[in-house]
Amino acid sequence: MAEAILIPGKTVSLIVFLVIMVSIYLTMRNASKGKVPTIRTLPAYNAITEAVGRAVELGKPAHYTTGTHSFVGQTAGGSAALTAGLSLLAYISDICLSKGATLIASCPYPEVMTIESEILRSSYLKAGMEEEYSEVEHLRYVPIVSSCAPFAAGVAGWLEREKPATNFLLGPFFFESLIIAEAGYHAGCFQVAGTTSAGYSAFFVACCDYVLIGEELYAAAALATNDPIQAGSLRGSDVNRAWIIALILIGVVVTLLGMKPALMSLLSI
Amino acid sequence: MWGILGNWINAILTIAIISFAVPGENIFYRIAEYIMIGVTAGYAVVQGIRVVLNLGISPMMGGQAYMLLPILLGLLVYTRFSKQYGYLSRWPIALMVGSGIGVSIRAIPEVDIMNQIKASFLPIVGVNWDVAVSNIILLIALLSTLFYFFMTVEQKGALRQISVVGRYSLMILFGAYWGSQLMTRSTMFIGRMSFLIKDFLFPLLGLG
Amino acid sequence: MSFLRSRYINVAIIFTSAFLMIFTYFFKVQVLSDAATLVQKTVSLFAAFTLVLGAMNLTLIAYRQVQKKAPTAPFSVLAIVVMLMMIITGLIPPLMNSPQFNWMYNNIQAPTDSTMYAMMVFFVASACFRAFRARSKEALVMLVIGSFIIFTYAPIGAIIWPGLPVIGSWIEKYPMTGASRGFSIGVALGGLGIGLRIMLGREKAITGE
Amino acid sequence: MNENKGIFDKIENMNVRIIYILIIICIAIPIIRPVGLPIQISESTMSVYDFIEKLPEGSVVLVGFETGAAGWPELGPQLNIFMQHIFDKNLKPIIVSGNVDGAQLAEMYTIPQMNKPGKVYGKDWVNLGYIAGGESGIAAFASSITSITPRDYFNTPVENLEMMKDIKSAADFKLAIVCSWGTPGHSDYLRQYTTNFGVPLIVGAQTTTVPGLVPYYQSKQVVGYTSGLRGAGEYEVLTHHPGYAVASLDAASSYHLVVFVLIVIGNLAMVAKRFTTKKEVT
Repeated sequence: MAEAILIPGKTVSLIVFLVIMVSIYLTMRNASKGKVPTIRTLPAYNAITEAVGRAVELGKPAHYTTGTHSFVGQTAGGSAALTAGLSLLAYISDICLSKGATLIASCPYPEVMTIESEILRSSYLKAGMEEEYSEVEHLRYVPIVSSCAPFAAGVAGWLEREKPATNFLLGPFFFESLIIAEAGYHAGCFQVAGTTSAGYSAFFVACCDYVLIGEELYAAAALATNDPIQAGSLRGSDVNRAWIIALILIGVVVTLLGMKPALMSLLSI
Repeated sequence: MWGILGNWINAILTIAIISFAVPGENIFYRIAEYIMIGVTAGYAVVQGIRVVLNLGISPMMGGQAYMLLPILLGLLVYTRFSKQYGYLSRWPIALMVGSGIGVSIRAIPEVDIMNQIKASFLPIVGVNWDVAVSNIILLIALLSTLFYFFMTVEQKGALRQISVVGRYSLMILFGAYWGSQLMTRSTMFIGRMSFLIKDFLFPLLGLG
Repeated sequence: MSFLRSRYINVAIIFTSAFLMIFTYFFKVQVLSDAATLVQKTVSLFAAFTLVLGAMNLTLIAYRQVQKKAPTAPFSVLAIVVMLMMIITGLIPPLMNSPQFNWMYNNIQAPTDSTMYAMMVFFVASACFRAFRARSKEALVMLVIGSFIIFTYAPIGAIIWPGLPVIGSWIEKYPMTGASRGFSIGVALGGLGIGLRIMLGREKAITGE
Repeated sequence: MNENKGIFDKIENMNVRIIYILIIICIAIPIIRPVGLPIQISESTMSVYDFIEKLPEGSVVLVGFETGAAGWPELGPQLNIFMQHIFDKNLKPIIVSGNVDGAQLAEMYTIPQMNKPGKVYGKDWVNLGYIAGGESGIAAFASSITSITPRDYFNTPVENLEMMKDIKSAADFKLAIVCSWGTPGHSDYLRQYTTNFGVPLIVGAQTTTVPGLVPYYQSKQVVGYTSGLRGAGEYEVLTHHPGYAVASLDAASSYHLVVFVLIVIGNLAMVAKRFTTKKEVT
């Protein structure tokens, strides 16, 4: 029987790993048992309804895209943001149908397109308007293989021609974020955007009316889906954020008292 | 002969793509775009074949017969094009996802959390006043950003005030990201223009 | 054979492989470390198989377009032809090292790929002009900070006023570092949460229904 | 009043093609006729230089060419100058890439440009080619090199390379350098080489990734970094090999200046328009 030896210097890191994993697991379990945490108000999330209302008022379509991510060969974070974006698509499509606005989605990969098509179809089914759904009319497929440029150019061109009332950009984005958001701004769209990457959030803040920054995208998805697991996972992140903040404050105070080396060696076991 | 031809093709393709900006979308851009799609896909195929040969087939021929199993499992990736057996493609993908998540999250507590916390124990006395003030600003930006992302607590009262500070800290970060974009983007274009001017146009015109 | 379709197989594969990687990071058990390396090697092999997927998708798209006689069909056929040229030259021995392959790479792939990416230079500039407006206090902060950073990176900043890069570096070193760290800690926590959800089979988009 | 408003409107909605032509011109002129603006050396670049200078001769350095052709104009100059410095210091680089065509770029655009008298492939440097499988592949490479790259870029078995006789895992590296334009990037290297094997890490960054990288530099997890073409230019000055980066930075400067002026004009037009419309209302 081989012996398991804890690798030196990894004790604290193992403890932290376990603390985070167990706490997230517990909050998720609590939430699925019914103690669903409330998620704070997100102005950008509330703006979705307003944005759809604007499309109804102007009698123009609303446009939606998740950007150029696919599920294959992406990081876990990218996949999670894409999932969040797709949950929001279902939510937005429901609102659009109930208010009488047309929603048109653009996407670059066949596998994502299949999922989006299913989402839209079931939304139409729920509203009792199954016959009105047509993949050709409501889904724009702009194929790409590696670079995001053709997709961005395709969507931007369409936005400038059609001038939709509203533009939703929710999901994991690459550089197409800037091109599409700028085209939307210039076409006079009311834009609601959200992505998890800091670099591309910057473009959205500059060009869009409402932005979901970083984890706000996950929070919005949790609100849209009413999924207790997602809300629980957010609560888990918050619990850990709390001890991280506390530890930073303790560390600063300890440093102030001149006992930093002791704390550092304690944290480096 | 091939060298000169290559240089010409190189330059023509470059100009064809730039022509998307000035004068605008045109057939030459389209052709160049699809050529790009084709070559990138082709390159990936060759690289894939090479890795499969090196990691799978040649060890298998060299005596490690058990490598046949990963190769067969790997082939399941292609069942995704079939409606009936598409689910099989999820198995190799599952191993890729699982292993990828495992190797990435195992080090996150150390790299992205503990080491970052430890680096935030900054001195605010016993150093020059400017360093002290700067450190305080860093801590304010850090803590307020952390507070901003509390998702399951309603932001009221003091928390709301801190969050507002957090939002401005994020704007500083976004400003930096945005400012840094210009450098990267211009560099890419400078690379192409340098080629066009120095390696194509100058020799063509007989200039140094 | 219906149990083969169940997502529990996927979840079991994900959980086991992830757990193996995590365990061998903290604990030293030779057998398991060897197993982990073998799994990683297998993953590399699988990843190599997925590299061909792009080409397959492309072929499928071209086939459909030709069938429908779509206006883009000739372009797609061109893409397939170029793709085949790339594959054939790549397979000429020495594998991926023949002069023909290097020629294709140097004169077709490298310029198209990098010029396509370089086009962003135009879009950034037009976006800066048309959309970067100080419409709110937040956007104003972003603009001002961004301008300092611009002149920190561009050597011309120090010539306009030597203080510009000094302020820019200070911003980068202190307030931006704080905000960036806060953001990345959040991303890290989110990543661990997603990792756990995937390992437990709660992310249906990845594990299947 | 209306005339004024019309002008501002026209400025605000200027045809983008004018901007595009302006950019082509402002980048082309400094390339044709560089001015040679002086470059200040930043602290982070200095720490990269100091670290490499202090490495003992013969140390093995891992160099990650984590870029495709598209990222090459920015990362290539950095990789080239790092490699030159490595050869000058008689260190032994191992080239790898998690990007399909990174190793090819190294062989086509970096190695031929190096000034490396008497250096022999396989003895003084090796190119181990492509690592498939993203972070998982990197983890495997770190724990056992031959498990994932049994053959090098030229299809020679790695056991036959003289330099690789004693190099079995990342524990044998004295330094890792990564120049990346996405994934795998510095975070993958930090997780797999630095925390797991204690390999010091230097990053040749794309300028866009610098804001996310600085916290790791400040926490000393990253030894030093150079940012984009600017960093490459600084490094060229430091190592006394002025070349492409130094010559191209003028073009970058003029582009930045033009964009900044555009932003100012855009904002002034917006403010002026608001001002004039307000007056009309009252």
